Amino acid sequence: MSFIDYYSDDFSPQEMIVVAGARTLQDNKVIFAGTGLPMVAITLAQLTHAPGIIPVFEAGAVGPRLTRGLPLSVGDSRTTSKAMYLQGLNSAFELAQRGFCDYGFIGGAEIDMYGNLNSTMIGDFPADYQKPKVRLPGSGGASDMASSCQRTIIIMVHEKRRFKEKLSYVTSPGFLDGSPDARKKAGLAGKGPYRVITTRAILGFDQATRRMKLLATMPGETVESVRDNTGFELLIDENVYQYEPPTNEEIRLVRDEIDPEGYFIKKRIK
Amino acid sequence: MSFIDYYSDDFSPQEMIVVAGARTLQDNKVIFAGTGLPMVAITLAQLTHAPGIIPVFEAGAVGPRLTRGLPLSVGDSRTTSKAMYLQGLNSAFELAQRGFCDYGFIGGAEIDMYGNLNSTMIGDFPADYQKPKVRLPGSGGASDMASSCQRTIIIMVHEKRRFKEKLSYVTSPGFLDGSPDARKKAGLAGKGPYRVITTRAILGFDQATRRMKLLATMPGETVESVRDNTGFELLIDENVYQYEPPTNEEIRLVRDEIDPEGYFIKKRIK
Amino acid sequence: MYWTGLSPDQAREMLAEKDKSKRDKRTDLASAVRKFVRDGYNVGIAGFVNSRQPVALIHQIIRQGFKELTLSFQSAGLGPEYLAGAMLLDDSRCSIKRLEFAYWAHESFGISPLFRHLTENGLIELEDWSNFNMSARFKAGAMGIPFIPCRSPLGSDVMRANRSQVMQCPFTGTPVALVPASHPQVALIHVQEADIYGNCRLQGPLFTCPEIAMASGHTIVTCERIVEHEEMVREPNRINIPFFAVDAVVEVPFGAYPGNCHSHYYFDDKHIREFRAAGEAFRKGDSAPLKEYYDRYILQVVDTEEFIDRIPYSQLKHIQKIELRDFMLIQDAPPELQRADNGRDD
Amino acid sequence: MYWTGLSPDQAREMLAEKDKSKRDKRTDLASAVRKFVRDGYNVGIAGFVNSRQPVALIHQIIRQGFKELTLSFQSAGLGPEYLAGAMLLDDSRCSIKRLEFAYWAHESFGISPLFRHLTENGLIELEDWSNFNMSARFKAGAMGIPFIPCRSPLGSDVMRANRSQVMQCPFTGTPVALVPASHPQVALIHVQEADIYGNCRLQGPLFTCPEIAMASGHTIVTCERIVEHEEMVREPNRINIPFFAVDAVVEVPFGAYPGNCHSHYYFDDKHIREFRAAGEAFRKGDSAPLKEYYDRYILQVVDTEEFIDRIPYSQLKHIQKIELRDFMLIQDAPPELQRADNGRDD
Repeated sequence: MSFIDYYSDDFSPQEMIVVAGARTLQDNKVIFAGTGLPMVAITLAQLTHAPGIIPVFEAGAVGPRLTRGLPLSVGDSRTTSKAMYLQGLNSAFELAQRGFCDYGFIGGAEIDMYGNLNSTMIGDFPADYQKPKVRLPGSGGASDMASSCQRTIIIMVHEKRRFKEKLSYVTSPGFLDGSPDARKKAGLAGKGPYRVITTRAILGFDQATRRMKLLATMPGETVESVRDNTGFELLIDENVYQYEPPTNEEIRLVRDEIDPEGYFIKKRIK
Repeated sequence: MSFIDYYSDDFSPQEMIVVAGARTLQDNKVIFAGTGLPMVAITLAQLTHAPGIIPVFEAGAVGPRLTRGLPLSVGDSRTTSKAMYLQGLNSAFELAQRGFCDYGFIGGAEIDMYGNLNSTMIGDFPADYQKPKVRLPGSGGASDMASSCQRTIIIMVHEKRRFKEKLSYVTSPGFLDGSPDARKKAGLAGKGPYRVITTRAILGFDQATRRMKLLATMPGETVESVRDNTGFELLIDENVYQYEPPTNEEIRLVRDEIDPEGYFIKKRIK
Repeated sequence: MYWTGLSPDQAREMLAEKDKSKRDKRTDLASAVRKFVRDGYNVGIAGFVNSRQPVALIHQIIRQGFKELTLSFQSAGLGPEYLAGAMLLDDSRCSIKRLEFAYWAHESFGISPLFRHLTENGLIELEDWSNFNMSARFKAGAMGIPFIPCRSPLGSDVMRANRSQVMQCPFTGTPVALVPASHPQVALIHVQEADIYGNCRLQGPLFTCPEIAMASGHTIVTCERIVEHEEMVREPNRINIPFFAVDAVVEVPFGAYPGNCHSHYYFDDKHIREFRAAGEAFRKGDSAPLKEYYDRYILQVVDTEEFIDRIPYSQLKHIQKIELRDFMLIQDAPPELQRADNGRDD
Repeated sequence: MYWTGLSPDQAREMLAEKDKSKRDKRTDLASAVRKFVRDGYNVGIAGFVNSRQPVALIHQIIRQGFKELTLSFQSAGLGPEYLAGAMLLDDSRCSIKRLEFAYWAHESFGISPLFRHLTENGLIELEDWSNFNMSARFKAGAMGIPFIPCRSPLGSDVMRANRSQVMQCPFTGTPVALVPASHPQVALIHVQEADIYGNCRLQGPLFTCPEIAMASGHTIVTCERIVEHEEMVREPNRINIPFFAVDAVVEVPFGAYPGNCHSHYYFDDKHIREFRAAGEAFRKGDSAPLKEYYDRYILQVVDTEEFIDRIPYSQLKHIQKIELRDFMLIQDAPPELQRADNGRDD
C-alpha cells in the first residue's frame, strides 16, 4: 500500500481531532466518556487498536459494546448494550471517585494554560453569575470526571477565544492556579490533565510548572499558527513534531460506521 | 364458642409474649424486624389481624410474604419471597434513617428504666471492654433500629437481672439518660421506645419522665410480682389491667404453623 | 443555611407520618398533579438530559399552571425546556423561580435556547452544581442524612456559587466537600414498568430516579405500562423503587416522548428539533412558532394520548423500530445482520 | 486517626495503578489465597450471619495458615467462628488480632462459644460498631469518600468505643456521627453466579457484598457456578458487582456450606449444630471435639470438594430440597400444595 492510499487527504479539523483522540487512548483502560466527540473517539479506538477499552458513561453504563449505533446522549439506550454494570449517576461517579477510571475524556468550551475548563458562563463571576453575558449549559459530569478520574484527556476546537489567559469561571478543575500540589491541597483525587487534543495541536503539560505545552502540530499547522491561535503563552516541547494525518480507514470508520448521520462530526461540504 | 374453648390454658411465657407482640402491631404499618421472637410475632400478626404489615429485614428484604416457613435468620432465603425491594443492609437501614419504618421491633438481653438496651457486654465499660466478664453477640442492627425507626417495640424475658438500674453498656438507645429531648439532642431520628412486651407484663413509658411504666400484667402475674422481678423502680399506670390470654387459635398458629420445629419458641414439656 | 424544598427534619417528619400501606395508587395525570403539585414547590425532575424525562407530567403541569417553581435535577433538557417555554409565553400561568442543577441542554441536539434566554435576561435564580453533586444531594436525601461528602469538583467555581461547604476531613486531614441533602416537595418520574402499588422496575440506566423518589416529599410516577404485582415480585432483585416511596401511579405510554425511553422508543430527533427550533426563534425575537407549538401539542390537548395523536404514526413507528431493532441486533439477530462488533472476542 | 487495612489514600492509589482490564480471572482456592492474603491483613468478610459466608475461602485460609488478621464484617457467624477455632487449636498457624464488627453469633443456632472464649479471655482486640455503621463504612470505602454520616446509634456506648466522630452538621446544626471508610486489604465473597471476568449476579439479599468488593484492595470471589459472559451481560441491570472490582474468581459449589446460599441450599442445621457443639465443648475445657472437627473437615481435606465429600448425601439433598421446594411453593406450586399465604389478597 502506497503512502497516498494509506493516509487521507480529505478530512475536516473535527475529524482530525477524533482520530487523534482515539489514538491517544490505550487499550484495556477504563475511560469515563463525556458526550459528543469523546464518544466518537472511543468508538473509533475500539474499532481500531483498542478493542479492550472499557467505556464508562455517567448515566450508569460500564463497559458496554457500542454496537447499537453511536449514542446521542451519554444516558441513552445505546450506551447499555452488554454493559457489565448498569446503575445510575451516583454509581458512575463513585467508581471514578474510588479510582476505577483511568481516564476522563471530556470536551470543553474554554481552557486556560493550567488545563482548567469553563462550561458554565461568560461574564464576570461572581458579579454577573445570576445574569451572565453568555450562559453555557453548565458542568454536567465533566467537572466530576476532571476531578476524580486518574487523568483527564480534553478534546476541543482550537481558537484564540477558547484558549484564554483567564477563564470567566472554572467549571472543571485542571491544575487550578498551577501552584505545586494545588489539586491535592484542594482535595481532588485524580492527577489532572494529561492531554489536550485540538483541531490544531496535541498538547501536554509541563511537569515542573503544570503549564500547557505544545507536543505536536496537526497537519497544516505550525508552531506559529498554534501560538497565534492560543490566548496565553504556550510552552513548546523541545521535540515538537508533526502529527500523523488520519488514515483513509480511520476516516471511513468515522464517516460510514460511527457517525453516518453526522450528529457529532459535521459533514464536510466539498 | 364458650370462653373455655376460646382462650388457651396451656401456653408458655414465651408463647404469651409472641402473642402479645403480635397484637401490639397495627395493620398496614412498616415493621423493621429483629431476629428471633419479633419474626414469630410479625408472622402471627400477619396470619391474624394484620395481613397488611410490611416487614423490613436488615439484610435487605422489604415487604416479603413469610410463606416459605419461619426464617432462621433475618438474612436468609425465607425473608425474600415476593419482596417488594431487595437490596442490602445499607438500603434497609437507610430506609429507616429516612423515615420509612414505623416501628422497630427488637429483642434485648438487658434493659433499663429509660428503655435503653444492652446486647454487648457485662462488666465495667470502658475499663473491661477488651476483656468483659460476659461478652454478648454485639449490636447487630438492633441499635440502628432503635435509633432510626419512628418508634421501638421491645420484646424480652422479664427477669430482675435483665431489668437493671444501670446497664453495663448502652447498645441500643432508648430515652438515654431520660432528660427532656435527650434523643433529639443526641441526633437520633426516631422517637424512641413505645412498648416493652415481656413474659410478665406490657410496659410503656411515661410521657413526662420517659420512665418505664407498667400498663398490664400477663395472666398469672400481679403488679407486685412484676415489681419484684424488676431491678428498678417501676411506674404503675393508673389503669393497669390484666392482659388477655392467648387464644387457642393463636397458640395453634405459633406451634403448628409458624415455628413447628421450635427454633425460637421452645417446646413446652408437659 | 437556607433549605429549598423540605429541610431534612421536615422531610423525615412528613414521611414518618405518612400512610405507607400497600394500596392501589393508580390515578390519572390531572388528579396526580392537582393533588401533589403546588405553587412555589421545589420539583425534582428525574431522568437524564432527554432520556426518561417526565414529559407527560410536565405537560400536565403546564396545562394546570403552577408558579414560582424551583426545579432540581442533575442534567435535563426537555423537562425544564417545556416549563421555560410555558413561562416565556405566559408567566402569569406558569413560572420557574429557581434552578438547582448541573446541566441544561440537549447534548447532540444542541444547547437550550430558552435557558440562554432566561439566564441572560436574569429571569431565574441559579444554583450550579455538578452532576455528581446533584445526584449525591438526592442520595443524601434518600438516605436520611443531612449531607454527603463528595470530592468533586473541589477547587472549582462551582463550589463557590452553591451551598456546599468544604471541611477538613477529621480522619484524613484533607479537604472534602459536603453537599446538603435535597428533598424536593414533589418528584416527577417516568419509568418503564410499575405495579399498582408503585413498585417500579427500570430498564437501562437508573439515572438518579430511585434516589429522587426516596428523597422527595411526594413522588408521582408515570409508566409505559402497569404490570401485574405478581409479575413484579417474582424478581425482587429487579425492583428499583419500592412502593412506599411512590404516591401516585399513572399509566402513560409515550410518557417521555419525544425523549428516549429505554426498551420502548428512541429519541424523536425530528420532533425535538422542531421544538428546539421554536425556542431558538423565540430567543431571536419571534414568539409565534413557540406559541403554535404549545397550542398544538400541549394546551389544545387534554393529555398525553391526545398529544401523541398529533404525531404521525410513521414517526412513532420509526422511534420504536430503531429502539427495538437495536435490541434485536444485540441479542438475537444472526451474526450476518449485526453491525461489526467492536467488543473483544469472548 | 489510625487506619487498619488501607487508608483512603492508599486504597485510591492502589486501585488507580491496578490493571482493570477485562480478562479471565479464574483460578483455584489455594492460588487465590496464596496470591491475595498475607499475615497481618485486614480481611473483609462478606455475607451476613450464616448466609453466604465465604466458608470455602476461610477453610483455605486455615489450611494455608495466616496470622494476626483483622476481621471486618457487619454480622457474621461461621466465617469468624472457623478462624477462631483454628486460632484456639493452634495460634502459631492461624490467628485473629482484631475485630471491627457489629455482631458475632448464629441467630437461631445460638451464640458463639468461641467468640465468648476469645473475648472473655482478652485474646483479641475489639472495636464494636452497629450493622449500619460497618455497612456504611464499607459503603464509604466503595464510594471513595473518607467517611459517611450516619444517624445511629448516636448517644450509645457503641460510639464511645470506636473511631467514629460526632460533629455538628454544618447545615442543620444537629449532631451527626461520621464513620470512617473501611478498606480491607482483601475481601472474601461468596456469590451464586460470576462470569470469568468477575462480574457477579447475586440472588436474594445483597448484604454488603458489592460495597465490600469495591472498597477492598483485592477481592476474591467464590461462586456456586460460573456462567457464560454473554448470559451475564444479557441483563446488565442484574449485575451487582462489576468485573473490575474482582481480582480472582473460583468456582466452588457449596462454597458457603453449611450456611445458607439463596437459590442453592438452606442452612445445614445439623452440621452447624455439630460445629457449634464442638466449640461449646472447647469453651468448657474439652478441646478434643473441636480438634476432631478441624482434622476431619478442614485440615485432612485439600479443598471444598473433599470437605463436601464427607457430608452425607442425604444431608446435602435435604438442604437443597428445602431451599428449592420453598421456591417452588412460592411461584409455581398449585394452590393446594402451598402453605397458607399470609399476604394480602392481590
